[in-house]
Amino acid sequence: MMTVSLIVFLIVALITLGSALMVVIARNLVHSALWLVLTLFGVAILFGLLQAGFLAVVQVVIYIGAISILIIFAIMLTRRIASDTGPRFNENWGWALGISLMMFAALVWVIVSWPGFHVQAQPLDARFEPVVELGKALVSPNGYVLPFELASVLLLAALIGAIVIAWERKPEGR
Amino acid sequence: MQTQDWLFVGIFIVLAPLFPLIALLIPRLIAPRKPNPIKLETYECGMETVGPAWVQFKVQYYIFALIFLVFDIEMVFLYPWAVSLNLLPFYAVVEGIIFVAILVAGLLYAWRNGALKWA
Amino acid sequence: MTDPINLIAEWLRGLLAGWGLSSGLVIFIMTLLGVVVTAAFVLLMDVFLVWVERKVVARFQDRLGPNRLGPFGLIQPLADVIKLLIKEDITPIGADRVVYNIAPILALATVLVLWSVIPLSPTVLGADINVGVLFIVAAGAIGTLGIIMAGWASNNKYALIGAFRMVAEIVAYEVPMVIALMVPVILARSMSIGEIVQRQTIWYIVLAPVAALVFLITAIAELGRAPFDLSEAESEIVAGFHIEYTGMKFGMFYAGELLHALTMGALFASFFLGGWRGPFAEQVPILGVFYLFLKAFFIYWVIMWVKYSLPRIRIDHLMEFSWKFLTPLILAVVMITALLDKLLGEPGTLIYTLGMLVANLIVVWITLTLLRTYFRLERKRVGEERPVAAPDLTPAARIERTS
Amino acid sequence: MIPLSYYLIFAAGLFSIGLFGVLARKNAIAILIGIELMLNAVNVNLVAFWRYRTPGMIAGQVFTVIVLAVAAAEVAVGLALFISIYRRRDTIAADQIDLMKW
Repeated sequence: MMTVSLIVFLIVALITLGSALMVVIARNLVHSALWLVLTLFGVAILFGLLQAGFLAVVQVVIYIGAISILIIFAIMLTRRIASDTGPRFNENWGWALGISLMMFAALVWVIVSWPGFHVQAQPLDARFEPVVELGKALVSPNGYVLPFELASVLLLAALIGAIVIAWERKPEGR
Repeated sequence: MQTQDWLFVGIFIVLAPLFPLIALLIPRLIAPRKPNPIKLETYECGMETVGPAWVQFKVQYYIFALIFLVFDIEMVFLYPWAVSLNLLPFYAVVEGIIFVAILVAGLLYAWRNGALKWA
Repeated sequence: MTDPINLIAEWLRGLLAGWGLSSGLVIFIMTLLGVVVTAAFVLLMDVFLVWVERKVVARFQDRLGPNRLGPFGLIQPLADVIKLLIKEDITPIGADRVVYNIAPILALATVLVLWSVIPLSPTVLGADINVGVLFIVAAGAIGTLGIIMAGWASNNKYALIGAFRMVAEIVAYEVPMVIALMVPVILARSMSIGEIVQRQTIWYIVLAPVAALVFLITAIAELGRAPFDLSEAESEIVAGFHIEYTGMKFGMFYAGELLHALTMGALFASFFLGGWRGPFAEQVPILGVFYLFLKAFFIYWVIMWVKYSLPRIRIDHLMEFSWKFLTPLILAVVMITALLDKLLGEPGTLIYTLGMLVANLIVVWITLTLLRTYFRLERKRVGEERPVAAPDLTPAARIERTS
Repeated sequence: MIPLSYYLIFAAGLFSIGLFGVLARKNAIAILIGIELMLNAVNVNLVAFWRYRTPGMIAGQVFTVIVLAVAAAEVAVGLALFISIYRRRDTIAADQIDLMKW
């Protein structure tokens, strides 16, 4: 049972990283977005493996169902530059590659030298209901009620802002 | 019990694409295959295809997807709220109503600005 | 004896354990078998649906429908399948081959996956995950993506426009649908569909008729069936996003649509009509499956009834109906339900039931009054005399005057 | 079971790939996609730490949900900006949007 979950993890992680790489190097932007969907799905499966079922499902609903569709719509609206011509990288891509690799090496070094490296997961308490707990935490005054309401304000600001920016008002309103 | 349920769902997700895949592979073996350039043209009611398929879309599509995204996120916050509602005191309902009211203000803004009108 | 499915499952479990397999492996094999049996059953049902659809539409249109092959034309769908299988498969020029081929698979698979969380009977195996409701939404999200992929990869204007329209429609109706599903979640205090069915001693359609109606409307819109069939408005964009698909690939979209309709029926039954609940269902679990499918087919029939009776709605009306009517309405209903749930105490009591029902009726009445006022004003506005851009003289008279 | 470090290394990899996308891609939408990858890597870390270090508390999941909301808001406004820029300047290549340089 233990090795099975390890094998599943390795397969999913490799596919996810591979498709993340494809996201970055794909020439066609629509392909890039579709690879992004696969990456996000892989991350959702990892959430499932971490026994955060709610977050796994939410990841699919929000990222694949809404954000990637938004991205694809935006690509379609700005079609000319999404075509296959021209270089996809800017002239500094060598530097970028170096910085990213250094970043990765540094992160791995930090993780490896950290004493909690081989921590194993404790089994979850059977009575622990993440969704119920989440609901309680989001509205209780000594929990996260402020972030909860602020998220609403943030979304409102994003909605109004995006409409103001993207929407050309027609003269004959409403 | 929960783990076994997730196992069921996981196997289902892996197997579900296999059934249509098999159904699509059978025609490869038995269906005829005689392509010619006219047959492979994209279909445009019998006319010759004009221009690229990538026509210009209006920004309305983006606006609707945007409002959808905002309400989708709202749902992520409200579903846990709905599940644990009976365990919480009365103020939780009020907080939920405030949360929704703020978002409805956004919807009203879009409405007043004509962003909801498909024209 | 009353529960044959679990009897067989127990027997198999014993047999496998007898062969000396480890308990983990036995669980895995049993789950795998469960999945295969469920999926095969659903797919078989899908083939049967082709016959149902054709027969019922024929009856609505005063025809006979398939009646040649087998009794009542029951073997007709098999002939259809064979026809689809031996048709030539065409991939148009300029199509993105990989994406083009993945799209039909997604179309059917995402619908099939929904059946993993629908409780078929009190005991039949299946998954009862604690986020069932959201799982349905998630599967729908991936299905939407399949539509975009089909439209984009076909390299066809109509396909792309059809896909975009369809996605805009799904996106618009997903919002009220997701919010409507919040009502059963509040009533049942759980997101697992099994739990929601379990708690329905009184069907939720009594407690939440408005939410049920909104769910039905949005479900039809989500399916893209008439009167919401913008994506394949024949007179405008030929066939919509699957215009370039032939043979079995088209068959996948078709089968996906039919199965989706039945699935929506099963979901509606589970959320609002008590799922597998019915007389003696708890004593004889196999009856539960029967009740569930009875209810699911009833809703499926309602969906067909709507489809073959109503004309197509214009796209601007359709969008405004969702954003300006359904979404505010259902948000109000959810908030009222939450409020009343807190005020009325424990569910199951007479006061609770009556309170919910009366509240819903009041909401309906207020909505109707508002609509009536709005349309009265609108009629007045349209009926008013408006400035007409007509010349005060006819051209002939003008020439006469100038000359 | 899987040790915590596997998840952390996976997240580091995802983060670095996203970073490369942000730094190297020309198209503004591709840059935004790169940012999405980075945010996802952060989310993987948050959930992994929740599961392995504080499984009895809910804070990790709350933070993940908030990150989700912020990511959505960022994408919404970002893409709106690109659409607006595209309408005015007919390009969204990041190295050509340089009016602010002077």
